[in-house]
Amino acid sequence: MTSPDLLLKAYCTMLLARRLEEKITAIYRAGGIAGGVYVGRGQEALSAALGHSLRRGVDIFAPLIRDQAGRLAFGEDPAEGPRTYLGRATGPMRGRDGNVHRGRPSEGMPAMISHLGTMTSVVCGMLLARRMQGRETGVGATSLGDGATSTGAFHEGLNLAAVEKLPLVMVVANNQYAYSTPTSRQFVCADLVDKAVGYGIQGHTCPGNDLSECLNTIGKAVADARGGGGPQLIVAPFLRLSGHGEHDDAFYVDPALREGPLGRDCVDIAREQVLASGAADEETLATMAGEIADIVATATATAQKDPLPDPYAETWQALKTSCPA
Amino acid sequence: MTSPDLLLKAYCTMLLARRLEEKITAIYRAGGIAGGVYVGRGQEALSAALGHSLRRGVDIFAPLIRDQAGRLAFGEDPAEGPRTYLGRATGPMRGRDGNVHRGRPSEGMPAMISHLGTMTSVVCGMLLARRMQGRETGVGATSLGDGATSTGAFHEGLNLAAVEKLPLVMVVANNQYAYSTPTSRQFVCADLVDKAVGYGIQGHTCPGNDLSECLNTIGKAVADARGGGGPQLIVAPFLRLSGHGEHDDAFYVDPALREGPLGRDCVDIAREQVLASGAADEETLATMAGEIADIVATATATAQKDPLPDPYAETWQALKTSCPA
Amino acid sequence: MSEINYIDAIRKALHDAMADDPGVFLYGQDIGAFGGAFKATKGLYETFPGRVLDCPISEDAMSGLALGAAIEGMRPVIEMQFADFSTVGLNQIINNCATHFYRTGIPAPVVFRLPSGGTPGSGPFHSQSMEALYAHYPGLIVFTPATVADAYSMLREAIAIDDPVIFCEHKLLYRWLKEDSIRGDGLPWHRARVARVGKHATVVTHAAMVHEALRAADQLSEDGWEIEVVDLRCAKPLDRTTILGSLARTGRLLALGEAFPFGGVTAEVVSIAATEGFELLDAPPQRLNSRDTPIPYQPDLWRAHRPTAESIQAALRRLLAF
Amino acid sequence: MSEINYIDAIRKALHDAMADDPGVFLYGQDIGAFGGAFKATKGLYETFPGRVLDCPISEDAMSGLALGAAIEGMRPVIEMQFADFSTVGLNQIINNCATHFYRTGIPAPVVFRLPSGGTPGSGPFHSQSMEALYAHYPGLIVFTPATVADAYSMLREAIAIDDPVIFCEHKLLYRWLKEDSIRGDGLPWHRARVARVGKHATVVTHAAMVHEALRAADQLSEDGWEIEVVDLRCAKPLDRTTILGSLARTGRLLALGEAFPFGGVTAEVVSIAATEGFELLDAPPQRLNSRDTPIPYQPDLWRAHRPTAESIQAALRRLLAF
Ligand SMILES: Cc1ncc(C[n+]2csc(CCOP(=O)(O)OP(=O)(O)O)c2C)c(N)n1
Ligand SMILES: Cc1ncc(C[n+]2csc(CCOP(=O)(O)OP(=O)(O)O)c2C)c(N)n1
Ligand SMILES: [Mg+2]
Ligand SMILES: [Mg+2]
Repeated sequence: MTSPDLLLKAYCTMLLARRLEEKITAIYRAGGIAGGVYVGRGQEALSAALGHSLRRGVDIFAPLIRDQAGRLAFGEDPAEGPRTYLGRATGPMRGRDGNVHRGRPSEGMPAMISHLGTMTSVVCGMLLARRMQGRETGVGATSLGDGATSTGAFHEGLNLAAVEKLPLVMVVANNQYAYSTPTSRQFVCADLVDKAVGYGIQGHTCPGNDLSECLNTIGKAVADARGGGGPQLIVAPFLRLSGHGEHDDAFYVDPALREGPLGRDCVDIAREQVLASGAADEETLATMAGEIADIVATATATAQKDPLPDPYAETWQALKTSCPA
Repeated sequence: MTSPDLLLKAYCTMLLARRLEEKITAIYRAGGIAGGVYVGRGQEALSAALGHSLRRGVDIFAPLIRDQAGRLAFGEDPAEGPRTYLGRATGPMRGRDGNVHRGRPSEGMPAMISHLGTMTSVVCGMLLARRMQGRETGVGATSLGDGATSTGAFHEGLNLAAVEKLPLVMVVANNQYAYSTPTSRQFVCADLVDKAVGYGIQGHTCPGNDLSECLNTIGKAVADARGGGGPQLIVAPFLRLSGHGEHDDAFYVDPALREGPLGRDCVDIAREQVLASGAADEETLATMAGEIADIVATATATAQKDPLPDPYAETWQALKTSCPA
Repeated sequence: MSEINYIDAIRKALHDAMADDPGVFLYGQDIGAFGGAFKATKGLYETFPGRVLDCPISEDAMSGLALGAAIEGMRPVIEMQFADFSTVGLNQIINNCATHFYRTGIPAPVVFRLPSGGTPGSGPFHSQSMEALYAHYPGLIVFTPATVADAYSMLREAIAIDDPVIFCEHKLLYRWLKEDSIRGDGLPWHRARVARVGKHATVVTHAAMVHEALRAADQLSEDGWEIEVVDLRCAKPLDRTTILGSLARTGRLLALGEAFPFGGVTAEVVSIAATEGFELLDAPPQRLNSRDTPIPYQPDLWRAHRPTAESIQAALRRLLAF
Repeated sequence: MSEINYIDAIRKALHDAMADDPGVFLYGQDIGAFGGAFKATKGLYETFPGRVLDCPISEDAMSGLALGAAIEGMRPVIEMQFADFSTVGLNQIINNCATHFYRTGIPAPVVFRLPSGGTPGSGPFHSQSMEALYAHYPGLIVFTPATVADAYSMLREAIAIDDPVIFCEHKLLYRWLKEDSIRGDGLPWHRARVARVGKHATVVTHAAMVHEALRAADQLSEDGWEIEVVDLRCAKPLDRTTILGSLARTGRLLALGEAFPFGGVTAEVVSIAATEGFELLDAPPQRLNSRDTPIPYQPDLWRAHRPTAESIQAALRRLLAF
């Protein structure tokens, strides 16, 4: 059973992620962000549970597109998101890359590229390196969507993790759609977790919008990986509660899904669970919501005041090595 | 139960494939073939069973590296192999491609490229096209090795077949090694057929060196695919009885495997099965062996007499379209 | 009369090709009821039932499937959601599709639509111009239309061609570029177009850079410089005749492209000029490409990374001053 | 004294790098006890237990793994079984490894060893020279050693460099090229070498073509022509100084390469000559590449597909006659 304290902590992270992304969306709608905005609405429970199951400084977390909550749980500064979306020189990507492609690889958080599935093998490499160096490897966690399971990169990476028996924790956020594509056009297995046996690894499932279940299941999977149980595949179904990006009104989402159990908002479920656990009462949560609003306001204000990169000062060096011409 | 006639026919094909490849190897060892020679020694039962389960003119067969027997069963002229190895202008590849990369795509036999796994989706495309054209699709069969299951192309192709519910028959020839690499460095699932459930498709297994079993299992899988059962995954374990290529002495093969049941030569097993079935007696088989020797001699002699391509007459056109400069 | 933009022209070309030839079908991510990430296929799913298929996120398999379908007589048009993701299908494209006719004698009429090029905020993985990779490999034709009319006519031609065509459509032009009609000048696909006639220097370029070049030429015309702009249209094979013809008139060449600097189309254009048009040149040919780094996300950085009317103008002034 | 060949030099470089730096490890198909398809790693599995790993047939994952290991401070050396199969890992190489330093500031010291180039009977998928693809993308360094000494020293340098290096080793040279020792001339990796001094024309080339060029130069010397041969060694970045320096001496350029003709290294070399060395040129620069078709299997066709001493000689005679 999940401890009430952990539930509260994770709920708090979820709410911070939700509010932060709402603010980023507002800036986007006001024309302040170029490109797109991609939010984790609906995925906060799963993502926060993953982030809180990891130990910063020991473990690796390779977040994907909808992992704002997991990032915060893993210790990302709330200003990193706004800084990156706003292309600030102070953000981890210094304006060179944007939105969800941020990371601090030397702090255990690699920076994803867009090509789906590709971060799987990168995490494998990090884990393998640590093992070769005789260091404590920690576990290496990453997530991807139902759609990304169709990529060769997912397959090759997961299989390689199994062959090398690496402590990889792979979370599949099955949010029923890949952009507009329903899962029926993505795979036909009864449950994505059925893939685990074909890789010879352990599989787990949990409802992706149920914080308590996510914490339990992921906590166990992480412990198994840490204990030498090899790669762990966690499949968590729920519904994406946003468009693919904030430009997308998601007209294609089946209303039955919205109204069914997968469509329940994880934030609402988590709130009920927190209250039921006794970790906090309505009043405490109200105070907390106020504090979160402050954090969001400060993070975005900070980012907005931060300097932009200076194209005239840019040296355009793709290499660390300097080569005389 | 396999009919005695089919057993005999398939055994005959196996033996022809074996002798033909022995002859090609002899030419290679005498310095008559550039590049390498890759034989199906040990895989003849599986391959012949696949080829004989298909209907030329209706079905598609995309052979891979060790499918000389399946090619013959599907109707390939025995001279095609020698012609292609010898780079003759008369071969299907006209010297432009060699050895096992031959095919006649417009006759239902695509020509493989080297990159493992890639033919899976090509067969899918052929099947999809036929379905869209409202033609009888036939089934589309292809094979690959234990090693090729690690490729992203295999995964993407098989999954796509499942999503499109195509009559793809995928035979995994698990010959225990990918070049020198044992299966333990390739996958860790208990049995490769465990992958089927993760793709939501039917899985089958049979001992790859047992002709009768191969005919039964593949016959059933082909019938299932033909009957609308979607993709079929057949996994057949046995031992490669050659090196990876004829340059390779396969020193790395575990002697225990050679001496165990996987190491039994499928030609010996098939011969016993034919005799036991009553389809032929020793005398008939001796006559048959003589005929096969003649076929092999004729095929290679023909190929050797055939003209080489003329580099001076070559127009070097990679495009069908002619573009004025 | 209503205006038609570049993406409308693409949609219309797909529509008309499907209406004319039952062998044409579309395969790609989110191209069905959703109409595609850029709405290039909007409405086609409804108009042509069963011929516009949403596919899994499997660029390798999509590309292999295209070859298989072509072998059986279809004319698949594959939409890559962004050109950048075609790297995942590149092996099937360059090694399977592109070699097929040479190896087997059976043509592979497949079209890969690659939404290409940079837009503000699209960053390193949604901005690439991949002509260099595909043009390098034998067996592929590479189109890079720069006008609404070409978007239409060249896509029709791409689908009609019996070989694999890489169709690089520029995302920046999708909605920005509008014309009164899709009627073009009937130039065959393998001919470059003199998009602007001049006499002092030639800019040879393609795709979105045609418009930057035209802007630069406008600006320079205020100082009396007459800049000729050649729109390559087809990046491979290159139209040597038109390139050299223009050089014969102007004697000065700027090869301009949005792709990365090493190799690629601009290097090939300069090479053609230098090897075949040496005596036509009154000054060293010049090149202008993007910077040799990944394409930055932040809009100011992005604008400094790619050539613009301003940097083209500067390059032309140097060329004219020689 | 015993002779050492090109593949021995590679093996020794791997050995010495592993002996010197515990961060170096090897990852590839069949490179363990088997010693690799070409025996480049023979014996290393035994000498360095746990540091030479056989991997699954997963070029994408191998390449991604290399980046991850580099992030954690290792120096992975990936063996592609043949250069041609690196297309399957290309996405990870050009989009993940190559962009990493620019995007994150964290360097990615990984080496991809690509057994490259044609040999008789190796055909369209075991013969490719892939410099053009990798050199086009920012963030990669591309080595193409042509000598035994360079095979050794440049591989050592590749492993020491903090950026991703594509190491194109030429299969034709593996056993054919022998020298008395691996001791070279100490040229830094970013410098091209004047492999033969001449005064009438310069051939700029790399990898196996260096030897074809030297043969052609020998043949032409019988007629009194002194041909300079520049061995690029590093295909990206190119050593403009040495190229232009040679042109200053000879005034005539033949850019020679084994890769496909469109774009690539020879186009880049000609472009450098034309844009930066225009006034040095006494004749139009020339290019010679392979044919623009897949690489044929049959040995006579193959020999007619690639440049050879004979076709180089013919190209040089045309250039000298200008
Ligand atoms: C290889 C590749 N192909 C296509 C895309 C374009 N793309 C970006 S997100 C996306 C949908 C992803 O769906 P899923 O994996 O289910 O994740 P979700 O967005 O639902 O969280 C697609 C197709 C991509 N990023 N990478
Ligand atoms: C993508 C790719 N990587 C590497 C190779 C080189 N290669 C050719 S055959 C082979 C081993 C194949 O093993 P398996 O799939 O088990 O088939 P088998 O040879 O045992 O029949 C390898 C690694 C290749 N052809 N394609
Ligand atoms: Mg999804
Ligand atoms: Mg095998």
